[in-house]
Amino acid sequence: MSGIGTGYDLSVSTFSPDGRVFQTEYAQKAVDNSGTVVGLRCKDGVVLGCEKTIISKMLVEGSNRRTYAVDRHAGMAVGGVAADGRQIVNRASSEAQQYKSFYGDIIPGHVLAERTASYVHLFNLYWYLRPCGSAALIAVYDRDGPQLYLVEPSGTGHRFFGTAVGKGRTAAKNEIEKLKLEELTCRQGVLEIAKILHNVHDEEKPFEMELAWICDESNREFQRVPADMVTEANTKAKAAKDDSDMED
Amino acid sequence: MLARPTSHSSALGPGCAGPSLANPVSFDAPPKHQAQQPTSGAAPFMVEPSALAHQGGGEPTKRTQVPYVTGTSVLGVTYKDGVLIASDTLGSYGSTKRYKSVARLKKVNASTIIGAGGELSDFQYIMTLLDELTTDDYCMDDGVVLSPREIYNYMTRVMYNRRNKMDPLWNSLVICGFQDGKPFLGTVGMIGTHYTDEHVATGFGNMLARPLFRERHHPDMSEAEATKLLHDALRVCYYRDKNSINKFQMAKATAEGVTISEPFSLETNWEYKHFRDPTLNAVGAW
Amino acid sequence: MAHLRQHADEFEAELKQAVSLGTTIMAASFDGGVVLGADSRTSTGNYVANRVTDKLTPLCENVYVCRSGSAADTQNMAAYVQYYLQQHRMELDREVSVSVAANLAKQLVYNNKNMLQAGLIVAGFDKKEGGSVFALPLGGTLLQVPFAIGGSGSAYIYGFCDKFWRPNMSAEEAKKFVVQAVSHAMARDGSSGGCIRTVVITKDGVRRDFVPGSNVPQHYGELGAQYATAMA
Amino acid sequence: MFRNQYDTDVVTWSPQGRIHQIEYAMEAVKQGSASVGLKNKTHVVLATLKRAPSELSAYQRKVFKVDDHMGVAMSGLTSDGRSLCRYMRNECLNHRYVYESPMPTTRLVRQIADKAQVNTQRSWKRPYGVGLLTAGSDKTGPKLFYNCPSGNFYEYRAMAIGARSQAAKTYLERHFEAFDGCTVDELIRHALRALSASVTDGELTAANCTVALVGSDTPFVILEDDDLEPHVAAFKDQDDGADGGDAGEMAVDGQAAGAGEADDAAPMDT
Repeated sequence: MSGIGTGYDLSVSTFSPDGRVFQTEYAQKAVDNSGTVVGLRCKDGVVLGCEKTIISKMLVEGSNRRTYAVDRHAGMAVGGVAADGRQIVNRASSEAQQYKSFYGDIIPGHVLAERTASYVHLFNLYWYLRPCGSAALIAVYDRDGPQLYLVEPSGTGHRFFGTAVGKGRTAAKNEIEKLKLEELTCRQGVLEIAKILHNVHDEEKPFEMELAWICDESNREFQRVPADMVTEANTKAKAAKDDSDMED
Repeated sequence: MLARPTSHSSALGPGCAGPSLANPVSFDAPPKHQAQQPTSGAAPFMVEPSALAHQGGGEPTKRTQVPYVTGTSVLGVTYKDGVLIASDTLGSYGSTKRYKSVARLKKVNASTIIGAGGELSDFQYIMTLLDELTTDDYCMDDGVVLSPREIYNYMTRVMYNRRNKMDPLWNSLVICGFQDGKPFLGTVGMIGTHYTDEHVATGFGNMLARPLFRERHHPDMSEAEATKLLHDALRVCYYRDKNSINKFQMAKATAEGVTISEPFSLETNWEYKHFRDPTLNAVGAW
Repeated sequence: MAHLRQHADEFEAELKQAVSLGTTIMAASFDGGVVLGADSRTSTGNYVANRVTDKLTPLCENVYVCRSGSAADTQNMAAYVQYYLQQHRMELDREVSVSVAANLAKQLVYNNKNMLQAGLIVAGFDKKEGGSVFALPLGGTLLQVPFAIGGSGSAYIYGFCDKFWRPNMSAEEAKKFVVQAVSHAMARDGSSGGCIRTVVITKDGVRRDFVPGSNVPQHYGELGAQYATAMA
Repeated sequence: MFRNQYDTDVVTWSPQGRIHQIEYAMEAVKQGSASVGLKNKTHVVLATLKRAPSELSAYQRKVFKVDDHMGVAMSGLTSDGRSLCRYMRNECLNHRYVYESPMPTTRLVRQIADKAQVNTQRSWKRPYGVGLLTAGSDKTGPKLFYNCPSGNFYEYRAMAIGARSQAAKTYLERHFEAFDGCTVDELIRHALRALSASVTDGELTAANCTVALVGSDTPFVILEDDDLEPHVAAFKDQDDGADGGDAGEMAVDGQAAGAGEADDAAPMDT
């Protein structure tokens, strides 16, 4: 049932007669309509990748960030409204900091994911707020190993082996399912993400990839993937795509 | 990563400067309308009200504590290509030499080291503040990193603001690093007193080590000369400071970055003839 | 009469003094765990308020604390840490690490250093680090150490511990080391006495033990049990 | 003018996943007269067109100094911009008090963006109706940022905002790759030429525009009237000279301006 015109879809504190909160679903739309974000949990770490449409050629390369470190051992990539995403990032990093100052230890992945989800969820509870229009992929490497979580505008949070949000999510998830993630290294993961992003990208507009990872190679610290690796992955992915296009 | 004002909080950090959080998250209902606050710029420099709250009447509360577990002097000298600082690794409990493997020199970031004497719990607290700042720089990932001088200035504000709350952090700090192709060396006292110099020493070291520095230090010394000078100064401190042990660490900051040495000890000399036999010519006179 | 009342007043004053754990406490790590030990005397002034005190208090399943200082302060602090750790345990959904427990205790000591009289030793076992010991003296400095001693009696056994502690002891050796050390403190410190309690924490769990006052090792100038006159 | 039931407050998502109030706030930026910003390897230049509400009044100021190393130019509701500017000045002062060093531009700009975002998620607030071009020079070099009412911010090598800014933008897009090698005077001339493309009526004069400059060894300085006159004269000389073709081209761009503005980034777009 559509909520349009019924009046049940105007506030986040209103249920529709069939038990839906349309405002939350509309916020999810904002994520669904924007650039694809992919996350893979490989055997030695987690890689996150974002597709960023270049809105102007005068933009400085790498500006308009989509991936953020939240602590040394944790970071996230946000899909959807970038400004809302930054608030989630800020909250997550203050959660990480508070946890550390109170317990004297780094925040474990599931605690960070849970607390971030609770924060996002709060925006679904009050008439005077609106749900965040962004989803956060959280990458953590703690004593339990590498972990990947997804927190959505509704405030739900799940752990994943691999997932994607945004415009190309369906195709991207199909691609991810074909990967043997338990055998893949992060180095290979970078290339796979590059391929996926190139595949799902609408060729009309130029785009930039932003890749970040946390793995043994990065000393288990959340970092941007080194620029030369991104360039290499980019070229290879482009070549792979051209090849498959030729075959078609 | 936290977009927050330049101070840690209005209650603790450098404190009295800094408005409320940059992006306060309030889920309360819409705020009640209030008369406009004056916008003259005076507000950020107001006295933190809670600092005065306990002074309701009668005796002023004394929060000036006594130190419990303490470290003694930290010494530092600049040289041609960088700066060296050193301290022993003792945590004293009164005059009990209680903890003998306490690292009192700590890395702050890629270009800065801090060394502390005084109350070690307060030093641990200072390190949590500095770790938060460094982690923030890491998270922002924008190429901006606090320089040694900025960390030094930050610490002067922290120490001075805590003393203004009658609750000082009981430390003397030495902050050193390498910045703009030059060594940086400065010291901050427990009430915010601070200065930079080509050689510094805190606590007892000011009496024991600095005379040596004044005689032998020159800014274009080699690393070997500077190390020798520091070793000699440490040795004197070990001889004449009762709360010291012969177990030291030395830290170095150069253009290549910062390193902190493993603990080491120094050879000492007790072999003067009159040490062995002081009463040779006058029994009972020593 | 007058001097009797004066006596009574002095006695009252003594009872009103803070109940304090003039104490010997210690903890030592060994291969695969930790052992904690303490005497059992609690005094108010010169009066022994409790001769069988338990100064080894659990903070959670796998972490214990040795308490010295004010009995009231340390009991309540332990209760607070227990509460925080239970919360933490629920959020974490797995074993609590010793360092976290120690850090929570540290927050309490450090942030209230002017209100509290508390010298603690936090020790326990977790899967990641094995056995660990944290010294938490007055003022709130938190230091991880291979072994720690505390309380008024500890002043008498620095030499003993420095000499006889070794890395990689077995559980039995470590326990013996602790009992010996505490008995030496009790032999010289009037504020320590009674029995010796020990707690050994390993991957297999917690094992408590108790050395009754009559079995505490005897030292120079003391008469052993074999010389004791039988109770009526 | 469209109307729908989803566009009257900032806490209502439309079924398409848009927030109309934010988009309307972004329109407010286009109501203000144009501002441009551009940089070379050492300096950043800001330039704005000023409007006067009446013949008898002074021109509305649109360029403000924040600190010695930073300043802003704004288009849209200048009163919103001034309150943001006051906040920025305060933050810079606090940073100087604590660290005795200039506030890094990137950090402050992000703080402003975070502040702007809060106004897009509370029912009792409205988004800022102003676009800010921030020019700063710190240890990471010269920086130019654009802060949007949506809470987004972007780092640019050159950018134009405000009414008819598409014309200026087109000029900048055509030339920005050469800016790195420009002298400061040339950079100012580029700024004036870009700005002149966005002039609505009359022509660019030293009276109706403001130029500001900041660089590694140049504290933020605002050039107006007499100080600006030589630069305006130089720019006019050059355009009246042999290089007349360029000016003609610009006029064409200027006419196309209105049509081109629709492709501005939507707030939720990457």
